[in-house]
Amino acid sequence: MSNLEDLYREVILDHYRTPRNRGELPPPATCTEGTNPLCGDEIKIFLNVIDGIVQDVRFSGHGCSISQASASMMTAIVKGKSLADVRAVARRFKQLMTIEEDDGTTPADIRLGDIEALQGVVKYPVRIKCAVLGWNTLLQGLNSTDA
Amino acid sequence: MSNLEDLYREVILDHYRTPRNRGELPPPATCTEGTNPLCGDEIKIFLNVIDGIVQDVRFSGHGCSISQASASMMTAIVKGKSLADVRAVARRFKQLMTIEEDDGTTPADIRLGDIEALQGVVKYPVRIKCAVLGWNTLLQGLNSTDA
Amino acid sequence: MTLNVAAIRQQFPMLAKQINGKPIHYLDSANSSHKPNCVIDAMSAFMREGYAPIGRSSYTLAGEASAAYEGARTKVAKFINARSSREVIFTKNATESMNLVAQSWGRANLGKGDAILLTHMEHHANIVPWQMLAKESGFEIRWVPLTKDFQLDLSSLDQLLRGVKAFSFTSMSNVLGTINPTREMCAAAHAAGAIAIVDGCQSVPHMATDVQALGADMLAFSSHKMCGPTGVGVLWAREELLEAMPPFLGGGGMISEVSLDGFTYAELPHKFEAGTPPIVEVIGLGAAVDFLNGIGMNEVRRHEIELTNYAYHALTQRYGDDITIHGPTNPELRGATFSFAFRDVHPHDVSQVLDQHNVCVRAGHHCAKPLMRLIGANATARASMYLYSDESDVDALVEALGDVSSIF
Amino acid sequence: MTLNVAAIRQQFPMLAKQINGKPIHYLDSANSSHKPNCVIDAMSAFMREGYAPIGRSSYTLAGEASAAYEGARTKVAKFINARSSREVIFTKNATESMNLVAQSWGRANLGKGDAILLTHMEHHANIVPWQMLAKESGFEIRWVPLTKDFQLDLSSLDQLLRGVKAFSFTSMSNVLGTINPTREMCAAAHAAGAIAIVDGCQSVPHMATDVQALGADMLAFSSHKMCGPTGVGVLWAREELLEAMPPFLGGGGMISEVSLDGFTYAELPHKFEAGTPPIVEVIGLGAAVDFLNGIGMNEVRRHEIELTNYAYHALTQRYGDDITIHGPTNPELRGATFSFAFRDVHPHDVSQVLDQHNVCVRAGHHCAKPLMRLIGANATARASMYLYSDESDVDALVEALGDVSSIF
Ligand SMILES: Cc1ncc(COP(=O)(O)O)c(C=O)c1O
Ligand SMILES: Cc1ncc(COP(=O)(O)O)c(C=O)c1O
Repeated sequence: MSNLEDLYREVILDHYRTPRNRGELPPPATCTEGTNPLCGDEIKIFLNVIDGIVQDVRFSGHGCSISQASASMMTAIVKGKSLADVRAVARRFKQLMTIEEDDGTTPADIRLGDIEALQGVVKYPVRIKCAVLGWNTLLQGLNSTDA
Repeated sequence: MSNLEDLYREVILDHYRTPRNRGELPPPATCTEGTNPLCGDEIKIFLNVIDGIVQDVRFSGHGCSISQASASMMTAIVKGKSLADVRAVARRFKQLMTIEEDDGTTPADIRLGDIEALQGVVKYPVRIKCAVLGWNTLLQGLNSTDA
Repeated sequence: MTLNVAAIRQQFPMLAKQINGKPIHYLDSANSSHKPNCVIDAMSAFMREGYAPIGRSSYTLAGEASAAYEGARTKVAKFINARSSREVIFTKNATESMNLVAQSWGRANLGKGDAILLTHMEHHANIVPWQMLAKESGFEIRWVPLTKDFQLDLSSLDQLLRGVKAFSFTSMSNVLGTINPTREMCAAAHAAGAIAIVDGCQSVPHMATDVQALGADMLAFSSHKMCGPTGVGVLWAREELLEAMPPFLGGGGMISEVSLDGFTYAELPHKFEAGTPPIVEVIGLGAAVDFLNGIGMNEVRRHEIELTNYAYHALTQRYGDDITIHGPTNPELRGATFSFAFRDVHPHDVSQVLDQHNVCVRAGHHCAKPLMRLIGANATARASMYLYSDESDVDALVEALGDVSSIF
Repeated sequence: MTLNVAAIRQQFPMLAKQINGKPIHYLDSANSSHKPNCVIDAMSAFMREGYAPIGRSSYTLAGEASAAYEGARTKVAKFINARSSREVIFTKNATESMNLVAQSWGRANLGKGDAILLTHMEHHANIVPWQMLAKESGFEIRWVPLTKDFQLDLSSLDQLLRGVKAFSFTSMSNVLGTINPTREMCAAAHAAGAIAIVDGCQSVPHMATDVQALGADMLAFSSHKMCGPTGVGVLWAREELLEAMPPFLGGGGMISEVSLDGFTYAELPHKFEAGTPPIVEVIGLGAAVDFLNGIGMNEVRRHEIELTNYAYHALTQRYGDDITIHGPTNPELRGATFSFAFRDVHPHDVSQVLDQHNVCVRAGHHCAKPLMRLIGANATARASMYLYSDESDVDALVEALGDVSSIF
């Protein structure tokens, strides 16, 4: 099924089979929950932010290959980044998913790397929600950390 | 408009223009109200029943030519009749209006007379409700008299 | 004529219908409008080539159907200039929209000591839901009275609005045709600290609607009166209000989580769309919006003003005092809806005789009994026009009324 | 095969659709069914040749439209063997039907100290409306548990029913396919002094329904799952119950009298049909009932038993322990709806791969989250069949699952 190869790229299946940063973090790390009401997927994002830097991040929950791989790749890229950079990456990712427009404000040096492999999802609009579930939950977590 | 002549027969227009038994009766006569929610028509039937005989009957209210003429003709025929006969006439009338089936139980000597002129209404199904408004209200009145 | 009505009529198959070999003159559009081919065809085509459940399944067909459904929501949002399509809730009709408002917003916000303000020219859909709730919750219902020339009497509005939490009113009377000063009324409501709820059933189909310019907080209207299918209505409301309102109907599609102990609900607009929505009908409504946009709502309005003018003169010139038109005389202040009394003939009889000439008018209380009582009539006959109506319809009405005269 | 499925399929234009040059295999009928030409055509024809508002206007066209609408009500009443068509209420979907029951019957009858009984296999439409009301009214919700083989565990039913005022349950699970002993459950409810409310969404489209023989008090179902249009659902209830229930939605059509001080309501069934109803959709539902009667509901059921048998064997023989079917194994005790787990692949991924083969199944919680929790899954894939499904659909499913294996 050639077409599906676009969606299920090797790097995605790899993150799905051997997720990075899967697990939980104890307090004072924050824990934020997200769900996709359509399919029942649930995710928890654990965040440890010190001095405006994501010191550590973990995720747990259940979901399809796309949501799990996307969360795994997300944790890998945001770890060690400043909150501003994390937000910029998130914006770039949402641009990749065509749910935000590129208004030119995302710094040019923000690269998504492996995550670009999720581009194939765009052809399957119902799966976009799976791909962004982890990211939206992360952003929600950041917002409550800020407050 | 030849067709309408079937509906608006001369005898009907006559009862509409010069209604019989229009007015009210004081207690102990009973008063029963009926409405046609579709068009807002309202009718009151006043009934004086003594020893099982309709001694007097009046009607008041507003309505179209069919409902008014039908009520007028109704009062004319039921006055002086026994309750059983009134019920039989009512049943025969509803058979004429095709809303009750002739099950053969209505005595053969029950005649509708002038009222037969309302037969034309049957071709205008929405008007059947107008024609039976007074009758239904009368029957309701009889039922509460019985009780 | 502003519009090319002949070309428009050709798109409405019902208008080509004949009864007894003669054309019909449909003058009951305030009740429900006919549907153009493009709406009928959009529904058929969708059922033949695109039908799938929406919002729940994830295969290609379901995804495409969901996109079509949400696309129609966007069209409707743009049609009334809503800030976001999240503010557009699909209901089954405007009546459900008003019940949603009363049961969700009203139940959460109205109690003993509170008051809402309605007007004497409301449709039952904007009366009964409030009365049902008031019986339970004990709030007060106030009423804006009418002037002698069938306008709202707004002279004491500020006083009436004192302490009121919601001002709910029709933008156009379905009986009188009166167009109310919606923008000013919304502003007055806000000045008094009340929200403004607009029953747009009669205005949205007939003139351009801009909820932001009007300053409304909520707007209810029905698809079937604006060339769209039956089975779907709309509630638009400002997002902040919808966010704060509890859900109305519970079930699939409106939840986020359900356990034996309780549930949490989904995001807007899904929170208010429980169960399988009228998928095909929403697609049809989208096509109706496209159709109306193609013609232009300002052109529709201009056409109806011209026709109102024509009808007013034709009716009064021929019948003088024999006809009483309940409604404003200035065509700029009214829609093309004429309630009238004809001599002392009962409206049911008027409509019956007109029907013999294939002239379709409604006779009755038009679901506005309090207003009828004010007019002093149990019923009126009502002729109401739309973008597909023309002088021939008016002429047929005028002509047929002559026959009423000769019978009664 | 009992049915001439090839001939039936030809009447469903969606089933002739191809994607990427290959036929589609629609296995999501428990979610919503496709529509035969006769239904689509009945709706189009009505909009082209017979459309008029109903119940309000009295000209010929309106009279004929009203008669067509009421004729469809009679058809639906006969289809479920209701005593009278006054017992048939048209809603927008089964979800509204259930909300009507909760808000009208429930609000009037349930308070602190009262209890109702549901089951662990209910759809959200038969859970959330009760939870919403219980939050206000404070009554208790009890639950019938499941046995290990996906049946209701009725062993303690009498105890659970003690003091219960309503037993509301699905006649067939939309997840497991389980067919519940509706008649026995109604009898048990009555023996305990409770009314029996049946969610018939999954059974009415697939087998003959006789509300009198079942001894039910209320029955809710949706048109769109039984070859009919979206936008219309049904609530049937015994006349005495409906008579005693207060109205649910307020507005035009459901009133008898309205004044500034209050309103009185109309007779059944109009009391529960506020506003302009889904006229065209009801006509379409009438056509769907004719279509189903033409085929025969017993034949439909027999066909689905055969297909269930075929699918069960095809799936388990090929995939053995790789597939787990959540539901009874005996085809006589279940409908043609299969929820399954495939290895440890997430249902969303299963459905995605199947979709590549034009095999349309639903992946998710199927609006039955409490049940999913019992099954121990967040989601399942579900293949569900109908009268137009055949072995080729099953074969395509079986074949496509092989591809899931090769990717994951
Ligand atoms: C068992 C059951 N009950 C209720 C419903 C709700 O039906 P609708 O979405 O048509 O309101 C469904 C279908 O989704 C169902 O399967
Ligand atoms: C002013 C007004 N409000 C509300 C309604 C109710 O609309 P619907 O019957 O489509 O719910 C109508 C139409 O009947 C109306 O004219």
